[in-house]
Amino acid sequence: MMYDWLYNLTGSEILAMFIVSLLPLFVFILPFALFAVLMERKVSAHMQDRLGPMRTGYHGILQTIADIIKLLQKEDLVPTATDKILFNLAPLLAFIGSYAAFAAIPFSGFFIGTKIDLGIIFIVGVTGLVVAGILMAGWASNNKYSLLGAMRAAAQIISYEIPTLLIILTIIMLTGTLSLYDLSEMQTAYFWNWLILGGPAVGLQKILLIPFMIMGCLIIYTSTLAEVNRTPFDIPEAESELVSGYHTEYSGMKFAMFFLAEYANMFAVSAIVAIMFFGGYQSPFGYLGNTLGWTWLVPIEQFFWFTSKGLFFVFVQMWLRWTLPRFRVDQLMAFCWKYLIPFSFVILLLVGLIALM
Amino acid sequence: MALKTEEMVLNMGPQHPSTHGVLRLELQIDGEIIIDVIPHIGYLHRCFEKHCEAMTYPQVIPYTDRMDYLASMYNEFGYALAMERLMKIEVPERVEYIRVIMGELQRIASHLVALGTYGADIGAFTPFLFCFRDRERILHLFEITCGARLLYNYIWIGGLSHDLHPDFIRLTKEFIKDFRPNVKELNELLSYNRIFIERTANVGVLPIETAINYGVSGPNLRASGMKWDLRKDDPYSVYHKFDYDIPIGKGEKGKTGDCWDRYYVRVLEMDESLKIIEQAIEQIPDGDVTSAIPKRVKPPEGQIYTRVENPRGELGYFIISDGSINPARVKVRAPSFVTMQVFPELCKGFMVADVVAILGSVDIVLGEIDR
Amino acid sequence: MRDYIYNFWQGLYTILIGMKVTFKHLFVPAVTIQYPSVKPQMPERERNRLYVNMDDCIGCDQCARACPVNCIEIETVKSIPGEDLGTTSNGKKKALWVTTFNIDFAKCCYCQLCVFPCPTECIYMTDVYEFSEFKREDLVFDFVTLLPAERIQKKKNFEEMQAKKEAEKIAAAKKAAAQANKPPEPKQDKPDNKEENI
Amino acid sequence: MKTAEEIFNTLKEKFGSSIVEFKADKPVEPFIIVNPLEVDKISLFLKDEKDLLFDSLMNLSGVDDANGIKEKDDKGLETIKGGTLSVYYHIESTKLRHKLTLKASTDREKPEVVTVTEVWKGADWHEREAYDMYGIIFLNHPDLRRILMPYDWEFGFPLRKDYKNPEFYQGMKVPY
Repeated sequence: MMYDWLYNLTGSEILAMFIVSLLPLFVFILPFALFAVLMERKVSAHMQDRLGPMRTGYHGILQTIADIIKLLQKEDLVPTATDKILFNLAPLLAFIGSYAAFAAIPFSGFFIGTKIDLGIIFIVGVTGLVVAGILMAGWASNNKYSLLGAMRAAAQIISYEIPTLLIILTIIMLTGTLSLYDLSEMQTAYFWNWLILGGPAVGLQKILLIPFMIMGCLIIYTSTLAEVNRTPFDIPEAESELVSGYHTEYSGMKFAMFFLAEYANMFAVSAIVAIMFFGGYQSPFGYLGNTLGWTWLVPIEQFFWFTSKGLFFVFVQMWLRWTLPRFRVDQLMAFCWKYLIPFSFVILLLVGLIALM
Repeated sequence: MALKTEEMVLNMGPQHPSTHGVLRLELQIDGEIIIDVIPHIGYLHRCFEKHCEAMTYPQVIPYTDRMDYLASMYNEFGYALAMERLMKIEVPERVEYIRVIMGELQRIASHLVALGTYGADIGAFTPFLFCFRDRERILHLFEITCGARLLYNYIWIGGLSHDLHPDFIRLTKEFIKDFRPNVKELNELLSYNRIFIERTANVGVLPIETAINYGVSGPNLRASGMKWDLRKDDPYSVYHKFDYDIPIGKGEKGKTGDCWDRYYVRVLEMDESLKIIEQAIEQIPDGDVTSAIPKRVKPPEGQIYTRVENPRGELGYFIISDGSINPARVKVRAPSFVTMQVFPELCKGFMVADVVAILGSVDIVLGEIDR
Repeated sequence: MRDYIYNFWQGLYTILIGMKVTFKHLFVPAVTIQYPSVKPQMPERERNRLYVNMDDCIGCDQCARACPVNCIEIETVKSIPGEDLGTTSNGKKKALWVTTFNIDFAKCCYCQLCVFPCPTECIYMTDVYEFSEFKREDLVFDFVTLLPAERIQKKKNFEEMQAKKEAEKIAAAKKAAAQANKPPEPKQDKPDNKEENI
Repeated sequence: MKTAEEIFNTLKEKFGSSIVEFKADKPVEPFIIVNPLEVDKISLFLKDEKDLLFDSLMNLSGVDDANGIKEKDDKGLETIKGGTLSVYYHIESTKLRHKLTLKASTDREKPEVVTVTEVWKGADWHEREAYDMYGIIFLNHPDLRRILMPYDWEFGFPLRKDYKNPEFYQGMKVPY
């Protein structure tokens, strides 16, 4: 484990903890956000028969860096009639919420921020902070559009946590663990051990589980999509209705924080889907490192598989975003309460029965 | 403590991403439900009618372009038609055919903008760019013909400024061939999308009696189920020589006259326009396009009201001539101006998000409302 | 219940169809061009910036009168006898010095109405389209080929001639008045002056 | 389907002196001149009568006839005294496919016309525009405000022939 390794290396508990907890931010979230923004632009551009940014570097690869520099230089506007404390606190809270989630995500067998046993519940709980950040932003901005956006966001995120949690409950019931590390380890070796294909179960049980797992995967993917406010569920920041929703009044670095939080969140939820249904950091075909006897290669391979699975789901999010129109706020609620929640209840019950078999 | 609720006034526009120009809507909302809408217009008022009084008749044409800037060709068409009727000018057949081709191409271009931006209003951004990609080819056709992409000054009183470009017919045929699959793709991507239908069906229903009473015209009226098209019902130019249908809203996905019907009527209309263009290209006669242009435009004293079927509805020109070279009065009956009146009626009881959907579906152009 | 399932299925199915369309477009070549580095080919009838070939201009003011926005400003001075202004390319003899020919491209609406009445086809639209400026005054283009000093000279020439004529006339009139007690008739012969109409 | 002359005769019978004149001498459209204070009743009749059924108002436009006495003040600016302002109504029947033009002329100094918004709701904004541009007061109009010009425009009615541009509007110089 990374922590033990660093502890042995430095001899200091605090330093090791510090490095381990900061590592996701610097090694992963920031570069990922840079990459994801560029990816979003390129994916959308090519889906629309355009080219996207082309001027900064080869095919515009430096575009997001240029953007960040621009955002850093920008004047940090605070409108006069805002609630200053809340206004300044909100982007931090939103960012902390999404950043803290990364602490419990196993990037590979070797590197997890904190290997807590309640990993998945921790993530669900801590991402709830984002709602507080958004509500604060909307309220403090003293802007009607922001307020509407924030109210929508709060309603939406809280509703969509129910189906998410129900599916998570199903998985917990099936596997008997809350730790994301254990969950990933359970789906080891080959892709037929992934939970989407019934997990490590065997025989009839596995075959019976498959349709429910696929359904569950779809439901959790949709509801997490709604939790991170991506199209078709992006009504809190619906550009054509509410200008920009809760971050209408933000500029410069504070806006960048919201932006970063959004992209970090995108990856976090993709990672959860990948861990729960697609084997987490496990390779689908076994490890090259094990075959060749190079054990040091295995964590790198695991990291590679984990990020590529995560990125694939991020790509699907973008793909959906550039294909679909958005829901109206009441339809969004109806979709959650009338379709997703009953479906996930049914899955919970039936999977429970199957697990009893 | 008793709970106190209050209505909120939300000011949408003049700077707002989806008011299609500089329109200000004063929304009275209860939560997200619309209680009342008060439109405020005039932010783009450029005194077109006052300008006309100082212009000679041919000089008005560039100004008509700037009203409905998405359908400039048709604005000129209407004005030229009114002047020709007032001055009793016989226009060569070829001119009429070219005008029809241009008008129908313009209709497709205008509808493409309407459909694309409607998708963007609802939240789907990709159809918007697909539509603009196709519109660009139409604009190129206009550009090779008259040199301008948006404000043409092409249709003149009694004729046209240029004859067709030698490549025009070939390029138009190519465009038609490439465009048909694109309409199908647009349907797959947007029109039949379940979320899109959820957002638009049964929203902003315009009953036919209200529509007529308010004077709503064009695709909005047809979507309410009335087969009323000035190309057939008050024929002008050479439209009687072509074979085409008038699509009307049938209420396939919801009530007749809802946003989806208004959207879909436009999709179908593009197809009909393609039919007209195809026939016109086949039949177009030879001839001189500038022969009937009068050297000096000095109509007799009198007045005329002429209307044409603009992509947005009935575009009427009311021209009073006092016998001099400047018009005494040019009043434009702008289709969007009339449609905008009925807008508050459509919105009541729906939600904030629906305001955007309804506004997009009635397809207004602020340049025309404010003139 | 049937509607419920049907709705769900419809939603899923149409979303998948839409996703198919966008996925297909990932591999369709882009239609955009890299504008400042790749420039679009302008059609031959392109209507962009006006150009005036001053060698052919006879100062007839027809373009200025046709302009709906009055963006063309022309001032002419009559030539004095003995000056040779040359001929235009289609053989017309020039009789006026054009001392001002300004086109304000901030006002110009690119309608091409000025091009058609020109008798010598000296004003036409070119395909130059990149001419933005930082100051509005810089968009006023002066087409006159005469040097500023020459323009003043021409005006002075004309005024001198005018004055001479006037003096001659007065002299002649005086003579005539002395002969027939008839008041002289002053002749208005000002250069064609286009007034800015706002 | 009825011609304008037939409709004129029907109206003349029904309303008598409110229908002033039938004019068809000028090209291209004949029109009926009516009393501006009776327009609403005439319109309602035109809309409801079984063989007329004018259910749609195509256009309503104010017009400055400029037929008064023209005076020039010392600055050379023209003012018009007396004469009339007119309102033209272009109406049509979508069922019977006939069209008609009405004209109501009113005094320039005290321009008052009765509104037809009760008959055709679409007249609302057209009438507001006519008020905005010509200052024609539409009696009984539900919401007669300026529509295209700013609500605080105090320099008169721009489409009148004797309208003068203000020098300044809210501290900004008007002719640029």
